Amino acid sequence: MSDEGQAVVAAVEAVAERLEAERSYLTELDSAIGDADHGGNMARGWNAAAEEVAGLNDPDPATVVKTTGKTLMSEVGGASGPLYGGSLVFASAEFEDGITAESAVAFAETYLEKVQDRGDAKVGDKTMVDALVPAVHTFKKSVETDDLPPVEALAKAVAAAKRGVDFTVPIRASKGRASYLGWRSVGHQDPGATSTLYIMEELLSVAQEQLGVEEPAVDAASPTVPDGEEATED
Amino acid sequence: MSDEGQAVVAAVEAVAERLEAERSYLTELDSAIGDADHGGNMARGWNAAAEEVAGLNDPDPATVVKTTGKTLMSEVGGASGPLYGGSLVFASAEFEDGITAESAVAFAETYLEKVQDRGDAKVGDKTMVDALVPAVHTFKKSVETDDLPPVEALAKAVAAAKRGVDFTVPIRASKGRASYLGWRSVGHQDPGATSTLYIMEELLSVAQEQLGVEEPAVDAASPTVPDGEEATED
Amino acid sequence: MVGLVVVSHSRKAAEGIAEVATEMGGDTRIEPVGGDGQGGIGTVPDDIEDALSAVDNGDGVVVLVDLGSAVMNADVAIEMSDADAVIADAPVLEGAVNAAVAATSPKATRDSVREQAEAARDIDKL
Amino acid sequence: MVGLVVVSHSRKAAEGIAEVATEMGGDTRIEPVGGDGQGGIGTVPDDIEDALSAVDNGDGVVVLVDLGSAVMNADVAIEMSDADAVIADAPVLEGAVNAAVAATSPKATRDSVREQAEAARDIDKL
Ligand SMILES: Nc1ncnc2c1ncn2[C@@H]1O[C@H](COP(=O)(O)OP(=O)(O)O)[C@@H](O)[C@H]1O
Ligand SMILES: Nc1ncnc2c1ncn2[C@@H]1O[C@H](COP(=O)(O)OP(=O)(O)O)[C@@H](O)[C@H]1O
Ligand SMILES: [Mg+2]
Ligand SMILES: [Mg+2]
Ligand SMILES: [Mg+2]
Ligand SMILES: [Mg+2]
Repeated sequence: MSDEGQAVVAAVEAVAERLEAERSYLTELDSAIGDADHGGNMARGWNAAAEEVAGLNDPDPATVVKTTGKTLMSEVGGASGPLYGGSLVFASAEFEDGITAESAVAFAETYLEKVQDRGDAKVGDKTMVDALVPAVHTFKKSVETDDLPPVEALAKAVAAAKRGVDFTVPIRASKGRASYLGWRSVGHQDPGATSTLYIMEELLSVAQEQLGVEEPAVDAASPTVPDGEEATED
Repeated sequence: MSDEGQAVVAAVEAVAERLEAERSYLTELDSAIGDADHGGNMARGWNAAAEEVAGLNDPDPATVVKTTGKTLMSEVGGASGPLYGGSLVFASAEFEDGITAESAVAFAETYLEKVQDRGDAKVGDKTMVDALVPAVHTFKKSVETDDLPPVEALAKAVAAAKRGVDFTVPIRASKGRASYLGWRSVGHQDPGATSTLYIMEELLSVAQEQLGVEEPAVDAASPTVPDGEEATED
Repeated sequence: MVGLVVVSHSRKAAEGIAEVATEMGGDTRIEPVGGDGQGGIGTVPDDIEDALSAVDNGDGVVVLVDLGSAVMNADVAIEMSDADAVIADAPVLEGAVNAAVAATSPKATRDSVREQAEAARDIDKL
Repeated sequence: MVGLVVVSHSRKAAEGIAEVATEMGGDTRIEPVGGDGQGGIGTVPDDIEDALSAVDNGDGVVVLVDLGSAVMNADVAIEMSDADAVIADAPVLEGAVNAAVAATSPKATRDSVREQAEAARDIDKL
């Protein structure tokens, strides 16, 4: 449990670093079709979350995810607050019995469900949902039908999310601030879909480190987290 | 011209005094079906107007009326500002060739027209229009059809306005803030109709002083304003 | 008495809207909430939840919101809160004024106040 | 570029609404105006006229208003002003946001901006 918890803490830290690095690019995207704050929202929120979870005492993964979500909800004053934050809090329950391939699929599905519940966006509305739906569908199919090891499944999900991000460019926004622009939103990439992709890329790279990329048939139900640097710092 | 101008200055002063005296009653009416500021709006506006017109140098009546209207427009931050103020400014042109029975009728009609133009209220909407319409109709008929002397015609108009004010009590408001209350506005007297009546009562009493109540066939076209106290102060 | 919460991305807007509404619904408890908590534009669910508690006295709360993410954060706050609160699908200022007046009715319920707020969509201003 | 004036009985509300709208329509000139000039609730035609002048650069001005007497005072101000201004029959905050975005369109005209403001009536928030 504790090792899994530390793995998730490491993931949150990696995400925070990445979003800090992408801060100005995300804001640039949001300035074209929104209010130019997505980079700040994400960087501020995830930095605060990384600090928060670093202070947790030997947390289990569900607690780390829940704490991250709660922090995002209070730190991010925009749509991405309730969407990322609220959905993480809600979906964190899926990890209460630990992280397995099965619970990871359940987490992904529950997370997506909550995002759609909250924001009422469908595929094609030019939002983070356009990245999430292909990612979650691909992850689920890769695990459940294709029997791929979790890290490989996640890699496929990341590629799917990337296609979703690209798909947001040529379409007109129907949800969120960008929808105010109507046709003028066509030709611009959605910031929330983009940040969703970045987060997934970081999850993948932490999973690769933690679970080992080479091992093809690694069983996520009993993760072989090494007593390495990332996993033991608190 | 100057005598007529001073008579109108005296009327503005009388109205200001009266509305100051009725300040709390008007506010009480407005607190039942509005935002409890009509007394303050009227007293503040007319006091400022009285000060303003007292400072005019030998003004003609149109200038006094216009100045009064402009002052109300800038001093009254509510519906009564544009309604009273804007309509006085607009109708003041009717007095450009002096005050006669004929120009007084034209003034009254133009004033009413502007109030209805601006506020889009009809009789029965529970506004100042309910006092104004009977008053203006009665004044016009008294002068033009019944050939009554102006002061008598004005007295009849005041009585008509009083009936209009009473009529506002049992009806439901369809314009102004009171309309937000819907059926709960029934049973309350409209503040703006009430202040309209008070203003007319003061006009009547100044007219009686200036033109002499007893003289039955006084010709308003060449008013016999005495060199009295009210008429000569500036 | 039904309470009101006015949520805007701008704290100033929320406060001003509450001012305008208070003029018309003197007794109605109206709590403005808004801003990202750092002086910027945004909404924070915890702050909305506090506002819900501040006006809740058991008769329900109607929430007025401005834009998309205020709706989502109000949703989150309502889920966390003990208050029996509902979001009105209404323009925020006009809905708040209507709701403030409606709440002063002795027969007011949470849903009658919400309905009146939503009727503000149909106000003709011209 | 079409300019915007936001008129509310509360100066705070007008300023806050302009803040929210500015976020979405970065370049659009938006002037908030409101209050009775004595720190209280109300609207004053002279102040509205000044606001019209402040945003007018010859391409027309769209005016957003809150309640009845703001409409009348905006009317008066427009009559006095040189600006080619028109009042939108729209909810004040939602209309201002829509108009701010619409005004940034290269093809925007006074009437297209007003139409977009008025379309804000039909926004579903839930
Ligand atoms: N209703 C919605 N459903 C799903 N995603 C949404 C919705 N509204 C906005 N988003 C996502 O949120 C992103 C913007 O987030 P952010 O800029 O942080 O918030 P805000 O728009 O409030 O400033 C958008 O790019 C979009 O992906
Ligand atoms: N549209 C309108 N047409 C005519 N009279 C109106 C209208 N709206 C309001 N009034 C009058 O204005 C009076 C209220 O004035 P006041 O209290 O000074 O302004 P506010 O309602 O803005 O606070 C009402 O009692 C009514 O007689
Ligand atoms: Mg944004
Ligand atoms: Mg934002
Ligand atoms: Mg009033
Ligand atoms: Mg008022």
